[in-house]
Amino acid sequence: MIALQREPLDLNALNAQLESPNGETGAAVTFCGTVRDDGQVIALELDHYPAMTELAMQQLVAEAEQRWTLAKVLLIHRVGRIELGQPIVWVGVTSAHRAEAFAACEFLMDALKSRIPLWKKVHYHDGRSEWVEAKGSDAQRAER
Amino acid sequence: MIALQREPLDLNALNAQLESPNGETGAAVTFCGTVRDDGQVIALELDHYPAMTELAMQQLVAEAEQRWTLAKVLLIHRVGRIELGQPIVWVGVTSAHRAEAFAACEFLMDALKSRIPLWKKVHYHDGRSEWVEAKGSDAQRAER
Amino acid sequence: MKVLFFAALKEQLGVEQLDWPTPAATLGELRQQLMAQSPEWQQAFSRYAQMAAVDQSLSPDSTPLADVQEVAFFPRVTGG
Amino acid sequence: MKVLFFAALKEQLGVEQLDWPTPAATLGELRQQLMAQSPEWQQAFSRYAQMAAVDQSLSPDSTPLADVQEVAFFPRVTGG
Repeated sequence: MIALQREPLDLNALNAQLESPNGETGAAVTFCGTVRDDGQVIALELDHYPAMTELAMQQLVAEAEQRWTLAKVLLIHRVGRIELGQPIVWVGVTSAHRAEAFAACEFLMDALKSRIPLWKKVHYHDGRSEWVEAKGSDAQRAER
Repeated sequence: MIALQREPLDLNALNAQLESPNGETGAAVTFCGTVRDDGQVIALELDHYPAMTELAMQQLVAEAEQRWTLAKVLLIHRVGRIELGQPIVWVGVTSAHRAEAFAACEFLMDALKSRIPLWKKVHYHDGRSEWVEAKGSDAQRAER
Repeated sequence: MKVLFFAALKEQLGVEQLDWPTPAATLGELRQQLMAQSPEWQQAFSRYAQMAAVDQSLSPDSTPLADVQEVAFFPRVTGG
Repeated sequence: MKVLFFAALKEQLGVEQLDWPTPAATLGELRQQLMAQSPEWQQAFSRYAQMAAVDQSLSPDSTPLADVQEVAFFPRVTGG
Protein backbone atom coordinates (compact mmCIF):
# COMPACT_ATOMS: atom_id res chain seq x y z
CA MET A 1 0.00 0.00 0.00
CA ILE A 2 1.27 3.45 -0.86
CA ALA A 3 -0.04 6.88 0.07
CA LEU A 4 0.79 10.54 -0.44
CA GLN A 5 -0.96 12.64 2.15
CA ARG A 6 -1.17 16.20 3.46
CA GLU A 7 -2.37 15.07 6.92
CA PRO A 8 0.04 14.07 9.71
CA LEU A 9 1.03 10.39 9.76
CA ASP A 10 -0.81 8.20 12.27
CA LEU A 11 2.12 6.02 13.34
CA ASN A 12 0.07 3.79 15.64
CA ALA A 13 -2.36 2.96 12.85
CA LEU A 14 0.52 2.29 10.45
CA ASN A 15 2.35 0.05 12.90
CA ALA A 16 -0.89 -1.81 13.63
CA GLN A 17 -1.07 -2.77 9.95
CA LEU A 18 2.19 -4.68 10.31
CA GLU A 19 0.95 -6.87 13.15
CA SER A 20 0.63 -10.52 12.38
CA PRO A 21 -1.80 -11.94 14.96
CA ASN A 22 -1.94 -15.33 13.26
CA GLY A 23 1.81 -15.60 12.95
CA GLU A 24 1.98 -15.29 9.15
CA THR A 25 5.13 -13.19 9.23
CA GLY A 26 7.99 -13.21 11.69
CA ALA A 27 9.80 -9.96 10.92
CA ALA A 28 8.69 -6.34 10.63
CA VAL A 29 11.09 -3.48 9.85
CA THR A 30 10.03 0.15 9.80
CA PHE A 31 11.71 3.41 8.90
CA CYS A 32 10.40 6.79 9.96
CA GLY A 33 11.98 10.00 8.70
CA THR A 34 11.34 13.20 10.64
CA VAL A 35 11.91 16.89 9.90
CA ARG A 36 15.29 17.36 11.53
CA ASP A 37 16.60 20.57 13.03
CA ASP A 38 19.61 21.01 10.81
CA GLY A 39 20.15 24.60 12.00
CA GLN A 40 17.24 27.02 12.41
CA VAL A 41 14.73 24.91 10.49
CA ILE A 42 11.06 25.49 11.31
CA ALA A 43 9.36 23.48 8.59
CA LEU A 44 9.71 21.68 5.28
CA GLU A 45 7.51 22.02 2.23
CA LEU A 46 7.21 19.08 -0.14
CA ASP A 47 6.52 19.55 -3.84
CA HIS A 48 5.47 16.54 -5.92
CA TYR A 49 4.35 15.63 -9.44
CA PRO A 50 0.74 14.58 -8.98
CA ALA A 51 0.38 12.44 -12.09
CA MET A 52 3.67 10.64 -11.49
CA THR A 53 4.64 10.44 -7.82
CA GLU A 54 2.09 7.84 -6.74
CA LEU A 55 2.71 5.80 -9.86
CA ALA A 56 6.47 5.81 -9.23
CA MET A 57 5.90 4.75 -5.61
CA GLN A 58 3.69 1.88 -6.75
CA GLN A 59 6.33 0.74 -9.24
CA LEU A 60 8.95 0.91 -6.51
CA VAL A 61 6.88 -1.32 -4.22
CA ALA A 62 6.37 -3.78 -7.09
CA GLU A 63 10.12 -3.82 -7.67
CA ALA A 64 10.82 -4.58 -3.99
CA GLU A 65 8.19 -7.34 -4.01
CA GLN A 66 9.86 -8.91 -7.00
CA ARG A 67 13.31 -8.74 -5.46
CA TRP A 68 12.45 -10.11 -2.02
CA THR A 69 9.77 -12.37 -0.56
CA LEU A 70 7.69 -9.87 1.38
CA ALA A 71 4.32 -10.09 3.07
CA LYS A 72 3.38 -6.42 3.34
CA VAL A 73 4.94 -3.23 2.04
CA LEU A 74 3.67 0.17 3.18
CA LEU A 75 5.12 3.39 1.83
CA ILE A 76 3.62 6.65 3.08
CA HIS A 77 4.94 10.12 2.26
CA ARG A 78 3.65 13.49 3.31
CA VAL A 79 3.39 16.40 0.89
CA GLY A 80 2.76 20.11 1.53
CA ARG A 81 4.05 21.82 4.68
CA ILE A 82 5.47 19.70 7.51
CA GLU A 83 6.57 21.20 10.82
CA LEU A 84 9.85 20.51 12.64
CA GLY A 85 9.81 17.17 14.48
CA GLN A 86 6.94 15.74 12.43
CA PRO A 87 7.30 12.52 10.43
CA ILE A 88 7.67 13.04 6.66
CA VAL A 89 7.97 9.48 5.48
CA TRP A 90 7.21 6.05 6.89
CA VAL A 91 8.13 2.71 5.34
CA GLY A 92 7.01 -0.61 6.82
CA VAL A 93 7.93 -4.06 5.50
CA THR A 94 7.04 -7.51 6.81
CA SER A 95 8.56 -10.80 5.77
CA ALA A 96 9.07 -14.30 7.10
CA HIS A 97 12.77 -13.50 7.59
CA ARG A 98 14.48 -10.44 8.97
CA ALA A 99 17.29 -10.13 6.42
CA GLU A 100 14.75 -9.64 3.63
CA ALA A 101 12.71 -7.14 5.65
CA PHE A 102 15.82 -5.06 6.44
CA ALA A 103 17.14 -5.16 2.87
CA ALA A 104 13.78 -4.23 1.34
CA CYS A 105 13.11 -1.38 3.79
CA GLU A 106 16.53 0.16 3.23
CA PHE A 107 16.25 -0.27 -0.55
CA LEU A 108 12.85 1.46 -0.54
CA MET A 109 14.22 4.43 1.41
CA ASP A 110 17.28 4.74 -0.83
CA ALA A 111 15.14 4.59 -3.97
CA LEU A 112 12.55 6.97 -2.53
CA LYS A 113 15.28 9.57 -2.06
CA SER A 114 16.77 9.16 -5.49
CA ARG A 115 14.01 8.30 -7.96
CA ILE A 116 10.60 9.40 -6.69
CA PRO A 117 9.54 12.92 -7.75
CA LEU A 118 9.47 14.69 -4.39
CA TRP A 119 11.32 17.89 -3.56
CA LYS A 120 11.94 19.48 -0.19
CA LYS A 121 12.12 23.17 0.54
CA VAL A 122 13.41 24.21 3.96
CA HIS A 123 11.87 27.10 5.84
CA TYR A 124 14.09 28.82 8.42
CA HIS A 125 13.30 30.81 11.56
CA ASP A 126 14.36 34.07 9.93
CA GLY A 127 11.85 33.73 7.08
CA ARG A 128 14.36 32.53 4.49
CA SER A 129 13.65 29.37 2.55
CA GLU A 130 15.64 27.25 0.10
CA TRP A 131 15.32 24.08 -1.91
CA VAL A 132 17.28 21.14 -0.53
CA GLU A 133 20.04 20.02 -2.89
CA ALA A 134 20.35 16.25 -3.43
CA LYS A 135 23.36 14.76 -1.70
CA GLY A 136 25.72 12.71 -3.81
CA SER A 137 25.54 9.91 -1.24
CA ASP A 138 21.85 9.30 -1.91
CA ALA A 139 22.40 9.00 -5.64
CA GLN A 140 25.30 6.63 -5.04
CA ARG A 141 23.41 4.44 -2.58
CA ALA A 142 20.56 4.03 -5.06
CA GLU A 143 22.95 2.69 -7.67
CA ARG A 144 24.03 -0.24 -5.51
CA MET B 1 17.37 1.31 27.25
CA ILE B 2 17.08 -2.45 27.53
CA ALA B 3 14.39 -4.62 29.07
CA LEU B 4 13.57 -8.28 29.57
CA GLN B 5 9.91 -8.70 30.34
CA ARG B 6 7.24 -11.37 30.82
CA GLU B 7 4.41 -8.97 29.86
CA PRO B 8 3.32 -8.37 26.26
CA LEU B 9 5.17 -5.58 24.45
CA ASP B 10 3.37 -2.24 24.20
CA LEU B 11 4.39 -1.30 20.67
CA ASN B 12 2.70 2.11 20.70
CA ALA B 13 4.54 3.11 23.87
CA LEU B 14 7.83 1.85 22.42
CA ASN B 15 7.37 3.67 19.13
CA ALA B 16 6.41 6.84 21.01
CA GLN B 17 9.84 6.78 22.68
CA LEU B 18 11.46 7.16 19.26
CA GLU B 19 9.59 10.32 18.38
CA SER B 20 11.65 13.43 18.05
CA PRO B 21 9.25 16.36 18.48
CA ASN B 22 12.06 18.93 18.52
CA GLY B 23 13.73 17.49 15.44
CA GLU B 24 16.84 16.16 17.20
CA THR B 25 16.99 13.02 15.08
CA GLY B 26 15.93 12.48 11.51
CA ALA B 27 15.83 8.71 11.22
CA ALA B 28 14.17 5.95 13.23
CA VAL B 29 14.44 2.26 12.35
CA THR B 30 12.59 -0.47 14.21
CA PHE B 31 12.55 -4.24 14.09
CA CYS B 32 9.77 -6.35 15.57
CA GLY B 33 10.02 -10.13 15.68
CA THR B 34 6.83 -12.12 16.13
CA VAL B 35 6.08 -15.76 16.96
CA ARG B 36 5.67 -17.16 13.46
CA ASP B 37 3.51 -20.11 12.49
CA ASP B 38 6.23 -22.33 11.16
CA GLY B 39 3.89 -25.35 11.08
CA GLN B 40 1.54 -26.13 13.95
CA VAL B 41 3.17 -23.74 16.42
CA ILE B 42 0.97 -22.50 19.26
CA ALA B 43 3.52 -20.75 21.45
CA LEU B 44 7.18 -20.21 22.27
CA GLU B 45 8.83 -20.40 25.66
CA LEU B 46 11.95 -18.33 26.28
CA ASP B 47 14.60 -19.45 28.74
CA HIS B 48 17.26 -16.95 29.82
CA TYR B 49 20.22 -16.62 32.22
CA PRO B 50 19.02 -14.05 34.75
CA ALA B 51 22.42 -12.87 35.97
CA MET B 52 23.80 -12.53 32.46
CA THR B 53 21.14 -11.78 29.84
CA GLU B 54 20.44 -8.16 30.78
CA LEU B 55 24.14 -7.47 31.23
CA ALA B 56 24.90 -8.89 27.78
CA MET B 57 22.12 -6.79 26.24
CA GLN B 58 23.51 -3.66 27.90
CA GLN B 59 27.00 -4.43 26.57
CA LEU B 60 25.54 -4.95 23.12
CA VAL B 61 23.85 -1.55 23.18
CA ALA B 62 27.11 0.05 24.34
CA GLU B 63 28.92 -1.65 21.46
CA ALA B 64 26.40 -0.31 18.92
CA GLU B 65 26.66 3.18 20.41
CA GLN B 66 30.42 3.05 20.04
CA ARG B 67 30.26 1.86 16.44
CA TRP B 68 27.65 4.32 15.17
CA THR B 69 26.45 7.80 16.11
CA LEU B 70 23.05 7.01 17.59
CA ALA B 71 20.56 9.08 19.54
CA LYS B 72 18.46 6.34 21.16
CA VAL B 73 18.75 2.57 21.31
CA LEU B 74 15.92 0.46 22.72
CA LEU B 75 16.20 -3.31 22.99
CA ILE B 76 13.24 -5.17 24.50
CA HIS B 77 12.92 -8.96 24.70
CA ARG B 78 10.17 -11.07 26.15
CA VAL B 79 10.88 -14.13 28.28
CA GLY B 80 8.56 -16.91 29.48
CA ARG B 81 5.66 -18.11 27.36
CA ILE B 82 4.67 -16.13 24.24
CA GLU B 83 1.65 -17.01 22.13
CA LEU B 84 1.54 -17.31 18.33
CA GLY B 85 1.41 -13.92 16.60
CA GLN B 86 2.72 -12.00 19.62
CA PRO B 87 5.89 -9.89 19.42
CA ILE B 88 8.95 -11.49 21.06
CA VAL B 89 11.56 -8.83 20.45
CA TRP B 90 11.57 -5.17 19.52
CA VAL B 91 14.58 -3.05 18.62
CA GLY B 92 14.36 0.69 17.98
CA VAL B 93 17.23 2.96 16.93
CA THR B 94 17.29 6.66 16.15
CA SER B 95 20.06 8.61 14.50
CA ALA B 96 20.60 11.78 12.52
CA HIS B 97 21.13 9.65 9.39
CA ARG B 98 19.28 6.64 8.10
CA ALA B 99 22.27 4.52 7.05
CA GLU B 100 23.51 4.43 10.65
CA ALA B 101 20.07 3.64 12.04
CA PHE B 102 19.61 0.75 9.60
CA ALA B 103 23.09 -0.65 10.17
CA ALA B 104 22.82 -0.46 13.97
CA CYS B 105 19.33 -2.00 14.10
CA GLU B 106 20.34 -4.93 11.91
CA PHE B 107 23.59 -5.42 13.85
CA LEU B 108 21.66 -5.49 17.15
CA MET B 109 19.25 -8.13 15.85
CA ASP B 110 22.06 -10.26 14.42
CA ALA B 111 24.01 -10.07 17.67
CA LEU B 112 20.91 -10.68 19.79
CA LYS B 113 20.35 -13.94 17.95
CA SER B 114 23.92 -15.12 18.21
CA ARG B 115 25.38 -13.87 21.49
CA ILE B 116 22.68 -13.06 24.03
CA PRO B 117 21.72 -15.95 26.35
CA LEU B 118 18.13 -16.59 25.27
CA TRP B 119 16.74 -19.93 24.15
CA LYS B 120 13.45 -20.67 22.44
CA LYS B 121 11.34 -23.78 22.89
CA VAL B 122 8.48 -24.30 20.44
CA HIS B 123 5.15 -25.68 21.61
CA TYR B 124 3.04 -27.42 18.95
CA HIS B 125 -0.71 -27.99 18.65
CA ASP B 126 -0.35 -31.70 19.36
CA GLY B 127 1.30 -31.13 22.75
CA ARG B 128 4.87 -31.81 21.57
CA SER B 129 7.57 -29.27 22.27
CA GLU B 130 11.19 -28.91 21.22
CA TRP B 131 14.11 -26.55 21.62
CA VAL B 132 14.87 -24.46 18.55
CA GLU B 133 18.29 -25.23 17.06
CA ALA B 134 20.41 -22.25 16.08
CA LYS B 135 20.64 -21.72 12.34
CA GLY B 136 24.10 -21.50 10.84
CA SER B 137 23.08 -18.33 9.02
CA ASP B 138 22.62 -16.42 12.29
CA ALA B 139 26.08 -17.36 13.53
CA GLN B 140 27.58 -16.36 10.18
CA ARG B 141 25.78 -13.02 10.02
CA ALA B 142 27.03 -12.11 13.48
CA GLU B 143 30.61 -12.63 12.40
CA ARG B 144 30.41 -9.95 9.72
CA MET C 1 3.24 18.60 -26.15
CA LYS C 2 2.72 19.57 -22.52
CA VAL C 3 5.91 20.43 -20.63
CA LEU C 4 5.97 20.64 -16.81
CA PHE C 5 8.50 22.05 -14.35
CA PHE C 6 8.85 21.35 -10.64
CA ALA C 7 10.44 22.64 -7.45
CA ALA C 8 13.46 24.97 -7.83
CA LEU C 9 13.24 24.83 -11.64
CA LYS C 10 9.58 25.90 -11.62
CA GLU C 11 10.40 28.69 -9.18
CA GLN C 12 13.44 29.88 -11.13
CA LEU C 13 11.57 29.93 -14.46
CA GLY C 14 8.38 31.32 -12.95
CA VAL C 15 6.59 28.80 -15.15
CA GLU C 16 4.69 25.72 -14.04
CA GLN C 17 3.74 24.32 -17.44
CA LEU C 18 3.51 25.23 -21.09
CA ASP C 19 2.41 23.82 -24.42
CA TRP C 20 5.46 23.46 -26.66
CA PRO C 21 4.58 23.54 -30.36
CA THR C 22 7.98 22.78 -31.96
CA PRO C 23 8.58 19.11 -32.80
CA ALA C 24 11.59 17.51 -31.08
CA ALA C 25 12.90 14.04 -31.92
CA THR C 26 14.30 13.32 -28.48
CA LEU C 27 14.11 14.54 -24.92
CA GLY C 28 17.59 16.00 -25.34
CA GLU C 29 16.51 17.97 -28.39
CA LEU C 30 13.52 19.40 -26.51
CA ARG C 31 15.85 20.32 -23.65
CA GLN C 32 18.09 22.23 -26.11
CA GLN C 33 15.11 24.04 -27.64
CA LEU C 34 13.86 25.16 -24.22
CA MET C 35 17.30 26.30 -23.12
CA ALA C 36 17.78 28.27 -26.33
CA GLN C 37 14.88 30.59 -25.45
CA SER C 38 16.91 32.93 -23.26
CA PRO C 39 19.96 33.13 -20.99
CA GLU C 40 17.55 32.77 -18.04
CA TRP C 41 16.24 29.45 -19.35
CA GLN C 42 19.77 28.34 -20.16
CA GLN C 43 20.89 29.09 -16.62
CA ALA C 44 17.85 27.63 -14.84
CA PHE C 45 18.09 24.40 -16.86
CA SER C 46 21.83 24.08 -16.28
CA ARG C 47 21.35 24.29 -12.56
CA TYR C 48 17.94 22.77 -11.87
CA ALA C 49 16.98 20.30 -14.62
CA GLN C 50 19.15 17.27 -13.88
CA MET C 51 16.21 14.86 -14.18
CA ALA C 52 13.32 14.45 -16.61
CA ALA C 53 10.28 12.26 -17.11
CA VAL C 54 8.56 11.32 -20.36
CA ASP C 55 4.90 10.42 -19.88
CA GLN C 56 5.51 10.05 -16.14
CA SER C 57 8.52 7.81 -16.43
CA LEU C 58 12.10 8.88 -15.55
CA SER C 59 13.96 9.02 -18.86
CA PRO C 60 17.40 9.83 -20.29
CA ASP C 61 17.93 12.53 -22.93
CA SER C 62 18.15 9.92 -25.69
CA THR C 63 14.45 9.03 -25.23
CA PRO C 64 12.42 9.53 -28.47
CA LEU C 65 9.42 11.82 -28.16
CA ALA C 66 7.13 10.34 -30.85
CA ASP C 67 3.53 10.06 -29.53
CA VAL C 68 4.49 11.58 -26.20
CA GLN C 69 1.85 13.63 -24.37
CA GLU C 70 3.73 15.02 -21.39
CA VAL C 71 7.33 15.80 -20.55
CA ALA C 72 8.57 17.08 -17.19
CA PHE C 73 11.91 18.60 -16.16
CA PHE C 74 13.04 18.89 -12.54
CA PRO C 75 16.01 18.99 -10.16
CA ARG C 76 17.43 15.86 -8.56
CA VAL C 77 14.76 14.55 -6.22
CA THR C 78 15.04 15.00 -2.44
CA GLY C 79 12.16 13.05 -0.88
CA GLY C 80 12.22 10.90 2.21
CA MET D 1 32.60 -23.15 41.82
CA LYS D 2 28.96 -22.83 40.80
CA VAL D 3 28.12 -24.41 37.44
CA LEU D 4 24.85 -23.61 35.66
CA PHE D 5 23.07 -25.24 32.71
CA PHE D 6 20.37 -23.78 30.48
CA ALA D 7 17.71 -24.72 27.95
CA ALA D 8 18.07 -28.10 26.20
CA LEU D 9 21.25 -28.89 28.15
CA LYS D 10 19.54 -28.32 31.50
CA GLU D 11 16.59 -30.44 30.38
CA GLN D 12 18.77 -33.25 29.05
CA LEU D 13 20.90 -33.41 32.20
CA GLY D 14 17.95 -32.88 34.53
CA VAL D 15 20.26 -30.53 36.45
CA GLU D 16 19.95 -26.76 36.71
CA GLN D 17 23.05 -26.05 38.75
CA LEU D 18 25.68 -27.71 40.91
CA ASP D 19 28.71 -26.93 43.06
CA TRP D 20 31.75 -28.47 41.44
CA PRO D 21 34.53 -29.16 43.95
CA THR D 22 37.34 -30.34 41.64
CA PRO D 23 39.80 -27.62 40.58
CA ALA D 24 40.07 -27.02 36.84
CA ALA D 25 42.69 -24.78 35.24
CA THR D 26 40.58 -23.81 32.25
CA LEU D 27 37.00 -23.83 31.04
CA GLY D 28 37.95 -26.66 28.67
CA GLU D 29 39.30 -28.74 31.53
CA LEU D 30 36.10 -28.23 33.53
CA ARG D 31 34.12 -29.26 30.46
CA GLN D 32 36.14 -32.51 30.24
CA GLN D 33 35.65 -33.25 33.94
CA LEU D 34 31.89 -32.80 33.66
CA MET D 35 31.65 -34.91 30.52
CA ALA D 36 33.70 -37.69 32.14
CA GLN D 37 31.01 -38.27 34.77
CA SER D 38 28.87 -40.57 32.63
CA PRO D 39 27.94 -41.41 29.06
CA GLU D 40 24.77 -39.31 29.60
CA TRP D 41 26.82 -36.21 30.45
CA GLN D 42 29.18 -36.95 27.59
CA GLN D 43 26.27 -37.12 25.16
CA ALA D 44 24.34 -34.10 26.49
CA PHE D 45 27.47 -31.93 26.42
CA SER D 46 28.42 -33.05 22.91
CA ARG D 47 25.04 -32.04 21.60
CA TYR D 48 23.94 -29.13 23.77
CA ALA D 49 26.94 -27.31 25.23
CA GLN D 50 28.35 -25.37 22.28
CA MET D 51 28.61 -22.15 24.28
CA ALA D 52 29.82 -21.22 27.76
CA ALA D 53 30.10 -18.18 29.99
CA VAL D 54 32.65 -17.50 32.72
CA ASP D 55 31.35 -15.07 35.34
CA GLN D 56 28.56 -14.00 32.94
CA SER D 57 30.80 -13.41 29.97
CA LEU D 58 30.83 -15.58 26.82
CA SER D 59 34.19 -17.36 26.87
CA PRO D 60 36.24 -19.86 24.86
CA ASP D 61 37.50 -23.16 26.35
CA SER D 62 40.99 -21.71 26.79
CA THR D 63 39.72 -19.27 29.47
CA PRO D 64 41.53 -19.74 32.84
CA LEU D 65 39.27 -20.40 35.81
CA ALA D 66 41.36 -18.86 38.64
CA ASP D 67 39.15 -16.76 40.97
CA VAL D 68 36.04 -17.60 38.98
CA GLN D 69 32.74 -17.81 40.86
CA GLU D 70 30.30 -19.00 38.24
CA VAL D 71 30.50 -20.95 35.01
CA ALA D 72 27.56 -21.70 32.71
CA PHE D 73 27.20 -24.12 29.79
CA PHE D 74 24.44 -23.89 27.22
CA PRO D 75 23.41 -24.57 23.61
CA ARG D 76 23.88 -22.02 20.85
CA VAL D 77 21.54 -19.17 21.65
CA THR D 78 18.29 -18.68 19.74
CA GLY D 79 16.82 -15.39 20.91
CA GLY D 80 15.15 -12.72 18.85
